[in-house]
Amino acid sequence: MAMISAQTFFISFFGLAAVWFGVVVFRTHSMMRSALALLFSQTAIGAMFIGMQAEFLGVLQIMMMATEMSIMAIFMVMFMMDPGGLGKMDMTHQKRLSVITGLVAFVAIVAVAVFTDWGPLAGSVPDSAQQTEDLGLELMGRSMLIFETAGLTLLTAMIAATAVAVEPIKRNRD
Amino acid sequence: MTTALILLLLAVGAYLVAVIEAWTVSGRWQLAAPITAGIALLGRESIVPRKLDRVFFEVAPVLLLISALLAATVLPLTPGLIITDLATGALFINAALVYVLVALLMAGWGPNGAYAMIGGWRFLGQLIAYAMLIVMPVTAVAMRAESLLTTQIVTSQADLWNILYQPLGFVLFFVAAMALAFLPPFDLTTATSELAGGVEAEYSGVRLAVFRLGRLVLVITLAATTVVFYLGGWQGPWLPPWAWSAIKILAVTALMLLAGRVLPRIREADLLNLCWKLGIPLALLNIFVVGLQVLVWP
Amino acid sequence: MTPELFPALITGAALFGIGIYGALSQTNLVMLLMGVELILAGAMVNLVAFWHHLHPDTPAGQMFVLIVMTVMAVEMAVGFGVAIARFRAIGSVEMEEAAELKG
Amino acid sequence: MNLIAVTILAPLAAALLILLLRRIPGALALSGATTGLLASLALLADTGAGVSHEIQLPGLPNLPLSLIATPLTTLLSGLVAIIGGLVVVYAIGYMKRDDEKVRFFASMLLFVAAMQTLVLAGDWILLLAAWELIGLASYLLIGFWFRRPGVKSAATRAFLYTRSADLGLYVAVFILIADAGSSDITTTLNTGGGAATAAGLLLLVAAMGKSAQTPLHDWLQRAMAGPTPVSALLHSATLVAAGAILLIRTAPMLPDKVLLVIGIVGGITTLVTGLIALGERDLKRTLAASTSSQYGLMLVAVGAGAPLAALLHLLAHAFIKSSLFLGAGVFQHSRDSTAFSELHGAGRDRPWIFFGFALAALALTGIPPLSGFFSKDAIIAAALISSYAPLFTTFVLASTLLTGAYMARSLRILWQGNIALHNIAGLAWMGAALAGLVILAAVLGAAFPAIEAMFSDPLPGNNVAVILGLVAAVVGLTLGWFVPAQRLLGPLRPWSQRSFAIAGGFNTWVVRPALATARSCERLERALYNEVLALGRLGLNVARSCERLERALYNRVLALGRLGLSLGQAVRLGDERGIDGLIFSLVRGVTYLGSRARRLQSGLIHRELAITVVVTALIFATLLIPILTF
Repeated sequence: MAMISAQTFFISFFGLAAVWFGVVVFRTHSMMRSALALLFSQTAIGAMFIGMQAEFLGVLQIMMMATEMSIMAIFMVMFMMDPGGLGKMDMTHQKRLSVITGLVAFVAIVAVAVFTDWGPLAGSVPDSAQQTEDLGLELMGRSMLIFETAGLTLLTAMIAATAVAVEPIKRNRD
Repeated sequence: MTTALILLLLAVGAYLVAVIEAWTVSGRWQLAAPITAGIALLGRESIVPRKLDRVFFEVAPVLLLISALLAATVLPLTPGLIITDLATGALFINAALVYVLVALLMAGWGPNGAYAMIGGWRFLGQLIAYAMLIVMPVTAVAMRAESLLTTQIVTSQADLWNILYQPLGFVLFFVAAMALAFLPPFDLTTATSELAGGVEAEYSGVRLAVFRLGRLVLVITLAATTVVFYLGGWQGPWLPPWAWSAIKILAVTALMLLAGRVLPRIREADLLNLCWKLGIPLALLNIFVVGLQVLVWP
Repeated sequence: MTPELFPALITGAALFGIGIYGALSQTNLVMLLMGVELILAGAMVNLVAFWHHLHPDTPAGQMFVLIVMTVMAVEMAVGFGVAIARFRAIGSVEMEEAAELKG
Repeated sequence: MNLIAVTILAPLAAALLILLLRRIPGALALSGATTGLLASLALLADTGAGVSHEIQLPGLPNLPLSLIATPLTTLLSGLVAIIGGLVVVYAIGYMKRDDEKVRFFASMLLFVAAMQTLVLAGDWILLLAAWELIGLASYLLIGFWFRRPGVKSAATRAFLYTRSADLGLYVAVFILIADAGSSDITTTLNTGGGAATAAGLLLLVAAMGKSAQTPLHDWLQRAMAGPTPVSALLHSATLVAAGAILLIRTAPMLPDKVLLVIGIVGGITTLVTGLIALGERDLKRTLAASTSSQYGLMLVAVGAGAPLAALLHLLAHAFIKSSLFLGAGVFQHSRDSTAFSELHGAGRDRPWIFFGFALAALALTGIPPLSGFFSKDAIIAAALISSYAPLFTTFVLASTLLTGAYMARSLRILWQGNIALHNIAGLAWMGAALAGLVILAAVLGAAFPAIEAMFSDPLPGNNVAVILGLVAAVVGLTLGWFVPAQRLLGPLRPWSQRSFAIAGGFNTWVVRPALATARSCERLERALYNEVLALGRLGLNVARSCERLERALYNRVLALGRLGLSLGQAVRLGDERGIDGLIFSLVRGVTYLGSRARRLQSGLIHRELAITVVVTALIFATLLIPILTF
């Protein structure tokens, strides 16, 4: 019982951190800060995963998101000066609609989460080494096709993004 | 208890790294130099630039130190001498070390200084170059060990060290590790000669001391990682495990530092070209070959 | 009513809501991408929560999380590609100025 | 591989190869002919040894085609092969200057192959086919120089003669097959009675056509228009021989009356053509006439009931006549003409050729020990012992005398005169062929006993015949040598000049019937034409009536169309008032809604996102209702 409660505390703490950083993302005017806030939000989520004994996923999340969000940061600074929108200018539109939608979505999902009976809880979780092995077997086994598709999609996205982003070649007629 | 011991060892390691670095620069053994320099830094006034981003400025050195320490937590120095033997240790090392990047970005951004910022962004480009070369050789190592447990990786090299089993992987990982520790010739972030210290430029006093300490710990950690992944960790004849670990780690450190001294600094564009056009194909080849070897000699 | 799930699910819901808000309200493409990232993060939290509490013995849940991570990476790559192209074309990534889709 | 097949196919294959490759025709022809020669000699040897060959080919239903190797057929095939081969050798030299060797040799070999088929044929149908083939081949060869004046007409003439005579063969074959129920020659030979008589007479007609018997002898002399090797082949072994061969083969079944007719025809022919030969002014035509006369002699032999004697004379005459022709060809080359007026002393130019020519001439006359002597006195003996001895004997003796006369005459003309030496291309080839043939012609007599043994049918022979024959020959020779032909012929001369075209020869016997048939055909055609015309008129009338009907229909349809148009007018009015109004209002409504909807679609991403989210939320709400209300 104590273990469970500690775990719950751990999860809740990092959940709150994630949410807090998520809010910060859209509260600050410094692009750098919002990017790193998002990074820490994702990191907190990774920590939640670890708290939920999905160790591999957690570590992976922490690692990937760090790189991803750092890259995002440089893009932010590239595309919009820092502080974003040059000072106090408002960088948002249709604010009320957005807030309402967000709140409604939140409330609705919470309602679903609370009022739905999710069925019996499972017992113990296999230890992380076991998990990793299972996940590997799963990926190389039943879900191989899906995973290969995902990898292929990623490759395609990389190539497409590069193709879109590179400077268009000047065709000189001679 | 173990944690304290590890931290102590890391401190000693950092001291030795400083000594060796001084030796590689000046060629003389100045055993007291690190201590005196540290005391001097602590005693000096720590200047704070104007219009800075306080949070980043304060957090960056600490984050650097912490990430290096976190990476060190999953490294076995002797059998049992390990803080947490994570089931995903090899991955966790990468995850922790990525935060070096974050720290450097913060340190580059925070002080609101041109040189620092350039240094920070440069490190980002550098990461894009080396990240893959960290992960993919480690994949090959894990393939041989059939586990991500660092201890198991060490024991998997009982009969043959990975440096002989997959030399290509070792070379790639070594280079990538040097780039990660922004040691010369990859010290684009703190290019003393052109950026006036880069990310370090605006730091002084205690913060600079912490920053330097973090960097030293990072170097020693990377050396230890190399030892664990490729040099069979604590294993070795005649001598006790701790001695072997110490010898190997110090040797790798010296090698890293010396290599930096003899090579010219490399531009990040060239680094990117090198890593993506040569390094990654080689890494893939390495994975392939190791896979074959694993199939042949299980 | 399964209270053990609440922390994770509510976190997911909050992240989702924040993401929706960001995606809708931000005038900037990159910020918009951030919102999308948050939405996906909420989804991942829920997935892991369900996996941990309900079906810990089937790795399919974790596999799904991996797929979502891939999706995030893809979305980042494509989004930044578009952003660069747009920035090169009209020197800005402000959504207000992007009305080419008007039919 | 069966020897018979080789015998026939080797020349054929050579001909095809020549046509395909279109080069080195001489070599190909020689190789083909030699192969055939070897095969047929082997066949002859086998048959002599008693081994019999036969090929059965699936022909008409239950009338199989067959090729058989009996002593007779093999002997003839050997003859054909030998002469064919030697003539080919000769032709290589003779045609050296000609630039259409391909055509020449191809048709030559076709000729040989067809002849082999004919002699080896074991059933009537194959024989007919071969018969037609040799007709065609001879036509091609006689008309070989078709660009020269008169050649075409000569070829056509020969063709028409033989073809019109062939009708007899057809009918005869039909009769025989119908009577015997089989197309096998040997079985049909057992037929007798009226069928045999009719068939025999018809066969005689066919033989007369091919062997140029009076009154159908005219074409043969005109056929001299062809190249000399062709004449040699034609006269000796192939075309002309075919008639005699036909009669010899069918001799066993011929009743006496038919035999008598054959004998008479042969006798008349031999006399008439002998006189013609005597009166001729042209060497080759003389030889041609003599050919006819010799075949007449053979017919007499057949009529006298000694087909073997006829066969022997056929063989001997074949070699002799071919050598004569070959020699004549040489002289023709040396003087560029075959007219006696040009040929004075041509013999002195080439004494050796002349020697061969003279040897052959003496052999033909029947001077011992040359081959002609034996065959001829066999015929005389046969005539003596035959049931119509006086008639046949006179025929034979007179013909012998005439033979001597015209041979001596031509020899004299060739010898007396002055030398005018031209050099001839390919003389070596011609000389070789000539030598071979002359030698054979000379010594063939030695082989006759073997042939008799092969047929196990002793030749009639007695000293009276020998003495009579020798006397006749010598008298003929002396007359021919010393007395000029004009005086010899006396009153018969003008006729012989006109070559005894009895009752207008060609015209009467060929052209008139042909024209008659043509006219009848024309009449028939006109009748048909009238019929067709009537049909056409009928069709026209039908068409007219149809047209009338159609016009009526058209009017009806037009009326209907007008009705439909007026209806359409009415409907359109209705539309403009009612339906169109409705549609326009609908359109207005849609455009209005569309303008409203367009405002939603701003193209601004955040707006569209917002709409998406809201709509999705609504959808989820609807989905949630059941969950929330239990």
